[in-house]
Formats: sequence, C-alpha cells, structure tokens
Amino acid sequence: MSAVAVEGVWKYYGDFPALRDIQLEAQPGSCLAMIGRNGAGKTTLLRIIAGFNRPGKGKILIFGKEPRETETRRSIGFIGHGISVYDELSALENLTLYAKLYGLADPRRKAMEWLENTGLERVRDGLVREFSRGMRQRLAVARAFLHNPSVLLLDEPFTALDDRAIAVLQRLLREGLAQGKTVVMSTHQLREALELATHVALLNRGAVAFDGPCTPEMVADPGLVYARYGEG
Amino acid sequence: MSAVAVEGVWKYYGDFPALRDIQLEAQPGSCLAMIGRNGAGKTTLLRIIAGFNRPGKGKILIFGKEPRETETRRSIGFIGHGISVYDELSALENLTLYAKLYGLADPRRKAMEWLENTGLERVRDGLVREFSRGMRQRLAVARAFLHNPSVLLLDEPFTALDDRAIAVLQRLLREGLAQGKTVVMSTHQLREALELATHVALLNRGAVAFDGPCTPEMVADPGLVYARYGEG
Amino acid sequence: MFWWGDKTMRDKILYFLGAAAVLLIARNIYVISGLPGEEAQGAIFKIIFFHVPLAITALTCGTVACVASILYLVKKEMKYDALAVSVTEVGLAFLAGNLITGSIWARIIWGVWWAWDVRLTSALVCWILYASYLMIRHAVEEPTQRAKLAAVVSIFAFIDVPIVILSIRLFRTQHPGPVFFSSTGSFPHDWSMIMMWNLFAMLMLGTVMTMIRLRQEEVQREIDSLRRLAHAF
Amino acid sequence: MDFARLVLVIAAKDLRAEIRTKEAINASAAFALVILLLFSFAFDLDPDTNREIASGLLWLVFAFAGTLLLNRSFARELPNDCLDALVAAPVPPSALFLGKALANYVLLLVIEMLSLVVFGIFYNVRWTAQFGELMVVLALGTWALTIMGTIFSALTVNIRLREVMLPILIYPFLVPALMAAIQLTLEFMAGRPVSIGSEKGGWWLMLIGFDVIYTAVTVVLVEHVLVG
Amino acid sequence: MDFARLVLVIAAKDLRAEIRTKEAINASAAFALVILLLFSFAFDLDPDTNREIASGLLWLVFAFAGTLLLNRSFARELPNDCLDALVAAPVPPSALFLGKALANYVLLLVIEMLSLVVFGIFYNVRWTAQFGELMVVLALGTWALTIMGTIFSALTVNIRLREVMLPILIYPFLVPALMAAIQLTLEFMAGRPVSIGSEKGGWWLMLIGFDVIYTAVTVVLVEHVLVG
Ligand code: HEM
Ligand SMILES: Nc1ncnc2c1ncn2[C@@H]1O[C@H](COP(=O)(O)OP(=O)(O)OP(=O)(O)O)[C@@H](O)[C@H]1O
Ligand SMILES: Nc1ncnc2c1ncn2[C@@H]1O[C@H](COP(=O)(O)OP(=O)(O)OP(=O)(O)O)[C@@H](O)[C@H]1O
Ligand SMILES: [Mg+2]
Ligand SMILES: [Mg+2]
Repeated sequence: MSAVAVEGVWKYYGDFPALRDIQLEAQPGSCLAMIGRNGAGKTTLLRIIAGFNRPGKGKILIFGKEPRETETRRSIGFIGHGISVYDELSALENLTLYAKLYGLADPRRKAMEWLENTGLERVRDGLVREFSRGMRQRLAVARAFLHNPSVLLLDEPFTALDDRAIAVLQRLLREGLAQGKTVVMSTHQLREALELATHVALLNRGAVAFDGPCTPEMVADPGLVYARYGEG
Repeated sequence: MSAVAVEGVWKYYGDFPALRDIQLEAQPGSCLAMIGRNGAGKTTLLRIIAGFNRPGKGKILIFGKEPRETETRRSIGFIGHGISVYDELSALENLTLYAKLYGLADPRRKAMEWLENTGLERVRDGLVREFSRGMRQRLAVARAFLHNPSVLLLDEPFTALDDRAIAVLQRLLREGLAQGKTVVMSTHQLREALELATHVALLNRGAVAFDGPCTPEMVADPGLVYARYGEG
Repeated sequence: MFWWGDKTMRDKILYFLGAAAVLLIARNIYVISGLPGEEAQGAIFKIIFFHVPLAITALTCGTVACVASILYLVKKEMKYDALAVSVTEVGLAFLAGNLITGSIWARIIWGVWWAWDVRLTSALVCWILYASYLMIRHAVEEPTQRAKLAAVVSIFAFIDVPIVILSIRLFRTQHPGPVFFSSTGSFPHDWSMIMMWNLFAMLMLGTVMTMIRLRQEEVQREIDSLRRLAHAF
Repeated sequence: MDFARLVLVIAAKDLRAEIRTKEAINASAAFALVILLLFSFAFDLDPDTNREIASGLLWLVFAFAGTLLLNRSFARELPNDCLDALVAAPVPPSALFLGKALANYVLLLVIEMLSLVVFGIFYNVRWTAQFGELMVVLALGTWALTIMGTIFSALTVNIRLREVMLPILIYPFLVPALMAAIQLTLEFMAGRPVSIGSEKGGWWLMLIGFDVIYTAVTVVLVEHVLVG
Repeated sequence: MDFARLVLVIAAKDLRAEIRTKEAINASAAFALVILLLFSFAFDLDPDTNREIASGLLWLVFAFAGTLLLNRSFARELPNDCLDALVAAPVPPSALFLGKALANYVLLLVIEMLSLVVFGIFYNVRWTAQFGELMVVLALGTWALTIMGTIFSALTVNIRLREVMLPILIYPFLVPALMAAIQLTLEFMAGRPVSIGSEKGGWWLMLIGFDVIYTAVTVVLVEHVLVG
C-alpha cells in the first residue's frame, strides 16, 4: 500500500483552479521531489495532503487512511512556509510543548536531543523572537522530526539554511529514507533536493506535467526537467 | 568615493555582540556577496546599512552621506526577509503606492512596467494575500527596483524564486551593475550569488573573516570560501 | 573615617550639601512647630509648609527631566539620558510626598481622603505619567533605543505639569486656590519666609538625591560597557 | 485521562505566553483605572445610582477586558502559522479549544477579581454583601464571555470566514448573558438574594442556559471551524 | 505641495486597506454600539443622571473604541515588515505620521457619529440642543484621541511587549483631554452654552491647548520615534 496517495485532487480558489486533477503516489522509503514554477500549486497540494485544507474534489490517503484521523496525524511531520514555533517561547520550550502535544515519553529529553541534532543547543533558552532566519528554519526542522513521523511533508525545507544545516537536513532525510520513512518535498533548490529524490514530480499551472523516477542525468543537470517537460 | 562604506560598526543585542567592528567597502558598479553561517550577522548588518537600525558604535556612509538623509534614501533599494508589501492590496496597488511615495512620474505606468519585468502582469489585480510565496518574493523584487535605486541591499533575494525568476533577477542585477549600480547581497545560495559577485565577504560570528575579490575558483566551487576561511 | 579617603571631591561636596539640607529641614520643623495654629484650620494647616515645597520641587524635577530629554534628542549623549532618569525618580518621590501630605490634609479638612477635582486629578495623573516613563524604560533593552523612546515619553509627560499648576487658576476647585505667586494671595510675611526656607531645603535635598542617583547610573553604565567588552572577545 | 492532559498542556502553553507578555492583565488594569478616573471625576452620584452603575460598569470592564484578551487567543497562533502545527498535531480540536478557553477563563477571572477590589474601594460599594452568590454569577458570566470569545476568535482566524462581519456578531450574542449577569450582580450588591423561583430568578435560568447550550454547541462545531 | 501629497497618499492607503478588511472598524463600531445598548437596557435612570452618565459614557466608548482602532494603525505595518519599506522611502516621518493620523481621524469620526445617533435614540437625550458646539468638541476631542493613539502606536511598534505598553501609556495621557471633552459635552447636552471667559471656559482652553501642543510636539518628535 502506498504511503501517500493523491487521487484526482482538484482545488479551486474562487474560480481559479489551483490544482487540476492531481494524481500522485509515494511508496514507503521513497522521496518525492515536487518541483514547479512559482504559483504552480506545490504549497496548496502539500497543505491538502497534510490535511490543513480539504480538496475541492478527489481524496488523499495516507497509508490508506484519511489525513485528519488522529492516528494519521501522529505519523505526519510538516514544514511549511511559516515555521510554526512561538516567538514568545524559547527554543527548548517550543520543542517540549510539541513533544507533549504528541504525547512523547520524556518530552524534555527528546527536545534537547533535537536541539543538538539541529545545532541549536547553544541558544536553546533564547526566545525565538531573537533568532536569525536560518535559526528559525532549523527549529522548524527539529519540530517536524521531533515525533519521529513516518511521512514527512516539507515545503521548501532548505530555505535560509546555511551549507552546514543543509548537510544536516540531508543526512537526517537519508537516514529517514533508509528507515523506510516517506518524504514529499517541494523546493526550488533543485540540486539539494535531487541529491535525495527517488522520484520527481513537475507541477505546471496546477497539473502534473511529469511524474517519474529521478534519473542520474537529472541530478547532473537539475534544469533538465523544466527544460524538457515545463512549458518553455 | 565608495558607494557603501561600513566603518568600524558594532551592534549589541543586550550583551550579545551581533556585529564586532565591521569594516567593509563597496565601490560603484561592484557586487558584494555577503555570506556566513546562520546567525553570523548578515541581516543585522544589512539593516544597519539601510538605516533601519543605528549601529551601537561606528558609522555607515552611502556615497559619503548618512543613510537616513532623504536624498540617500531615494537612492537605496532594499529587500528584507519580510516582503514589505500589503496583503490587503493588489500587486498593482502596492507598486503604485510605492511609486507615489518615491514621487515617481506616472506611478501606474512604472508599476505596470515592473509587474511585467517580474512576470506578475497576469495576477496584477490579485490581492497579495492570495499570492504564492515565490510570487510575493517577485513582488518584493519589483518593489525594490521600482525607483531605480543606485544602491541595492538584498537579504537573501533568491529565496523562494523559481529558476526563471532567478534568471530574471540575475539579469536585472547584471544590467544594474553595468549601469554602475552597487549591489550588496546576503545569501546562502552561493552558486546564484557568486555568478554575479565581484567581491565576497565572509561573516563569522559577527566579524569579517574574509573580504576580497571573487575569484574564478570560488565560482567553480562555492563551498571553497567556507572551507578555507570559515571555522571548520 | 576610613571610607572618607577614597571619595572624590565631588562626592564630598555632595555629602556636605546633603547634611546641610537635612539640618536645614530639621531647623525648619523646629521653627514651624513653634508657630501658633492657623485660626481656621488649626495645627494641621502647618502641613502646607511641606505640602507645597514638595509639590514645587517635584514639578521642578519634571521640568529638568524634560530639558534633559530634549538635550538627549539633540545631542544624543547618554549622560543626559542618565540625568533624565535620575531626576524623574527623585521627582516621583517628592510628588508622592505631596500627594500623601495632601490627602492627609484633605482627610482632616474635607473629611475625605480624596476628591476628584482638577488639581488632585491632574497631580495624580502627573505621577502616573512619570511612573509609566519608568515602565517603558524597562520594556526596551537596547540602550540607545530606550533612551530615545524614554526621552519622547518624558517630553510628553511634562505637558501635564503646567496643567497641574494652572488647574487651580483656571477652574474652581475644591483644592484651595493660589496663596503664593498670585495677587489674591494672603499669607503672613514671616510665614512666607519659612515657606521659602523649606522650599530651598527641599530643592537642595532633591539636587543631592539626583546627583547621587546620577552617580549610580554612570557606574552602572561603566559596568555594562565592561561586561559587553568581555562578551565581545 | 489523555484528553484532559492535552487540554492542560494547551492551557499551560497559552498561560505561559500570556504571562511573558502581560498584555491582557495590563490592558484591563489600565482600562479599569481610567474608567475610574474619568467616571469618578465626571460626576459624583448618590450611593444607589452609584451602585446601579457600578454593576453595569463592572460588566462593561469585564466584557471589554474579555474581548481584548479573547480575540487574540487564536490570533496569537497566526504569526508563524503556529495554528497549522496545532491542527496537525494529534490533538482533538475540542481539546485545543477547551485548552485555550480554560487559559482565557483563568486570566479573565484574575482580571475580574482585581477590578472588583478596585471598584469596591473607589465606588464605596459594599459588594461583599452576598459574596457566595456574586462569585457564582461571576463564574457563570465569565464562562459565557470566555466560550463566546474563544470560538469567535477561532472563527475569525479562518481566512474564509474573515470577510463575514463576525465582530459585529460577537457582542450581540453576548447581550443575553451580560444582561442576566448585570441584573443579578445589581441585586446581590444591593444585598437582595435571588432564588430561581423568584421574580428575578429568570435571569439565573438565562445565564445557566446560555452557558450550557453554547458550550455544548461550540465543542461540537469547533472541528469544522478549525479545518478550512 | 509635496508634503501634503504624501500625507494624502499614506492616508488613502490606510483607508483603502481598512475598508478592504473592515476588521478594526467593525470591531470598534460593534463595541461602541453594544456598550451603549447594554447600558440603556441595564438601568433606566432619571433624565439628568442619565445625561450626566451619558456624556462620560459616550467619551469612554469613544476612547476605547478609538484605541481598538488606533492600536492597529502602525501594528498594521508589521506583518510583512511593511514599516521598513515606509521608513526606507523618502517620506518625512511627520508626513507618514500625519497621513496615518488623518486616516484614523476619519474612521474614528464615522464611528462616533454612528454612536451618537444610536445614543440619541436609546438615551432619549436631545443632544442636538447645541449641535454646532457639540460637533466642535467632538472634532477637537477626537483629534486628541487620534494624535495620541497614533503616536503611541508608533512609539511602541518596534519594542518588545508592545501590547503591554500601549494601553498603559495612552490612557493616562488622554485624561486631561477626556476630562475637558466630558465636561463640555455635559454642558452642551444640558443646553448650557460655554464661553471661553465663563467659569467652565477653562475646559475649552484645556482641550484646544492639548490638541495644539501635542500635535506640534508629536510632529517634531516623530522622526526620533520611528527609526530604531
Ligand atoms: C492629595 C491631595 C492634594 C494634592 C495632590 C495637592 C496638590 C498640590 C500641588 C501640586 C500644589 C502645588 C501647586 C503650586 O504651588 O503651583 C499644591 C499647593 C497647595 N495645596 Fe494642595 N494638594 C492636595 C490637597 C490639598 C489640601 C487638602 C489642601 C488644603 C485644604 C491643599 C492646599 C494647598 C495650598 C494652600 C497650596 C498652595 C497654593 C498656591 O499658592 O499655589 N492641598 N497642592
Ligand atoms: N532582536 C534580537 N534580539 C536579540 N538577538 C538578536 C536579535 N536579532 C538577531 N539577534 C541575534 O543576532 C545574531 C545575528 O542575527 P542575523 O539575523 O543578523 O543573522 P543572519 O546572518 O541574518 O543569519 P541567517 O543567515 O540565518 O539569516 C543571531 O545570533 C541572532 O540570534
Ligand atoms: N488563499 C488563496 N486565495 C486565492 N488564490 C490562492 C490562495 N493561495 C494560493 N493561491 C493561488 O494558487 C496558486 C498556487 O499557489 P501555491 O502557493 O500552491 O504555489 P506554489 O507552487 O507554492 O508557489 P511557490 O513555489 O511560489 O511557493 C497561485 O497562483 C496562487 O495565486
Ligand atoms: Mg509555496
Ligand atoms: Mg538573515
């Protein structure tokens, strides 16, 4: 059974079709890189998969279940454009909070652990308000991995990360994939993404223009996919 | 006379020294790429150069003038982490507004022109609230270039832009440099940046670790600068 | 007096002035206690010898704070900010004194602790305003920004001072009208002299307190800059 | 029990954030103070009128301090899209909602006790005449404020519904509860007990009914409110 | 003239944005109306008391409906760091400030007229007795509200604990203006004219003085306020 299945999903904003009859699948242990021009519909789709918005038509299945079911939610990790952490709380408090919400054992230890994984241990008691943009993004990553989800939905996860942080995130994702996690990410930093991707999907004006395995030549020349399948 | 001169700038947040005695210069027609790890101080420095914050010590000179003087402000274009456009207004309204604030002749035409340059003409009447992340970033670019500034201060300008938008921005910057504009940008997307940069400055924990011309080998292997001058 | 040796000249002068002020006040109290009670109000009336000087000193502090704040905004030198805080804090103390003596007086003459006439209200508001000045200082940690915002607030707050002074001249208040500084004033001459002496003493005391507080500020600032330097390397 | 634990976690989170930036407490403190200054200054009325107004004023302060506090309770989640993360977490929306409501309830009660004391002093109203009953009314009325305010702020964060004139709706919705609360407070301050059966007893029913019904309805509906 | 043009551009921008998402105006209008209604229901006093309270109540409502509206005027610039762009633009801060003040002024006046009408109906107070004078007081008092509200929202916009400071700062500063406005309104509603010379004339001086002085001071100081 596929980890993530998008079945004929439509989404209208007013009468603007943001998504048009999307069909996508991701098997456990695979990494689907969703690419597409600005406004193609990547974020919209990811948010629908994550269950934040309901599709206008069609449906989403995570391991065959509705995304809104409590069980399913426990197995999803999401990074969006917003970083989803509280400015008034410290990095540690933020992670501890989420650890509690996910009912993890020993929340504080888990939090500390992930602060180290993302290289934030030195500022763990600093308020997020005072973080630099990249530090925030790192924290967002920590938040998403905290509860060891089996499906990771990442919207431009590499944004604002420095070379080191990118390396860390890539390592985390590789390990995850090795453990059979499923990753669906959208990004414009093709190089970083394609190094990991097992599959590539190209969205074009809300429709799937290309969907297939990630070939070595793509990795060699990331522009390729756009060049071949994107409209000029 | 140098277009941008940073003279012994210090900046403290509480006891934390975000900037330590920064010395930098940028000549007209040159492009300074500011790189550095997350939390190095790039944003802080750019904001001080732009005159949003006053340095704790030291001073900034734009063409020998204070950044806060009206004349100077007219000659600065800034893109920050925030996009500085209004969610409740349409793309066109936003640009027209800024055109008026900068006292340009025929604001609406100017606005339209830049919507086309950034490929937003199709959504010019859409409210920014409804824009995708990349579309917002494009609009931010348009806003910064609108009044034809002679000094461009860009904080991670390539963020969230798709390949095509990046190409456009790079073209705009090249043209600008050719016309003798000055560009100071911070970024983590070294490849895109170094293609343009004439100089590179590496910030490390709020101090300048390296500052020099951008050599071909750097362009070939962007990681180089970090490897050589960054601490491990 | 082992601690005397390490004091600077300025400190020594301060201590002398302080001592002098205290002595003068003591002397005034002695004289005042010697006076006969006022015919209408009796002994309690003597409280005016403190009530008024306290008020005038407080309002003077407000004025100084305003000037210091303006100077800061113009010159951007931290010493003016320091002066502003110090003098404001002292002023608050004196104004509190005025409020308290006032309402004691009120309790005995009017039979209530408080009445909402313009003078009393404006005086209270004045106190609140300078208190909020201190509050905003706590809300901003970045020194230059703090100094700047505080200066602005201080200037705003000062605008209430003339209202306090004019209140009894513009309106018919429960609070008695002008006795000094006005043609209608009917106040025995020798009493006025005592009043002046006490006023002088209070002003002196205020100055001394301000200087001491100012000294603290400067030391504190030195400590901060040293600590920051330590963090920088 | 797990549900309760989650409710508490959410409540704790909100309370901590609120205590960091003492926003609500201060705002309402200032509000109370100024009503005080202005009204006391503007006119000195005879005790009864004074008491009558006091009861109305009290609930005015509560309602306003309440809305100051409540409107932000979900808006607080917007800045970094925190709401997404909460909705994504395996937390039943009703738990999320009740957690936030609880936090607001606590804060609101604190504020109200403060105002009560202050009012008591300056309006020399002996509001302790029937302390017990008064507290009950306070608890019930405050819960009405809280539940409505919280669900209302949940509705307004949802983009699709923001265009609707929700702000216009909230206060009118509250009118019945507030009316009841004001009337009862009035009686108790005057030292007149009010039994359910009695002529004024209808207010009791109104207040309690309001609480029960709205709580039930909101808990059921909140899921649909939160997921767009 | 260029300065005036900029002021208008800013004002127009704010008004348009506010009219798009009627958040602030709805909230504060609703608040104003409901408070008025609640009170008129809550107790029926004899005409004079009623009128006395009315004038105080009216200005309280204005003050708080006002702050609801004004607090947002610079906060509105925060979400996308729009304030940066405004500060970066070659616009004199005073123009920026006056532009925003102007926009707020218009909105506030609208709300106040609304409340006045409602109020007239529900409090059967003939407030038209001296329409002209009343309008003047309204204009002056509202400007006082606007100028203070706007400058403080600017003052607190880029400091931590913004929400904490704002209400605490603004209300005490407003007291003198509000006292004056309340007193004058009281007189005019009672149909008693107030000439500058007369015993109550001091209030005129106070109100006008407040407006003039604070406007002048703010326009001078705003530059320092806006750049961190
Ligand atoms: C808490 C209540 C009171 C406050 C806040 C207060 C405030 C003030 C202030 C600020 C002044 C100095 C004004 C100036 O010298 O320009 C003053 C002066 C004075 N107060 Fe009070 N006062 C209070 C109560 C009273 C009472 C109860 C009395 C007597 C019944 C009183 C009698 C006077 C007199 C006679 C002056 C000198 C007036 C003049 O010549 O300027 N005060 N008060
Ligand atoms: N308002 C603030 N209060 C306290 N510390 C701050 C504040 N803003 C930034 N800092 C600290 O200053 C340092 C520099 O921040 P800055 O945003 O300039 O980094 P940056 O180089 O832009 O990083 P990034 O590449 O992630 O954007 C960081 O360590 C950050 O924690
Ligand atoms: N709330 C909304 N209302 C109306 N239209 C919207 C809304 N959100 C998004 N859209 C439109 O839907 C389309 C897809 O948006 P989406 O954010 O999914 O693009 P994206 O692929 O994430 O682009 P980017 O790479 O720039 O993030 C865009 O054209 C956008 O204008
Ligand atoms: Mg997107
Ligand atoms: Mg940055």
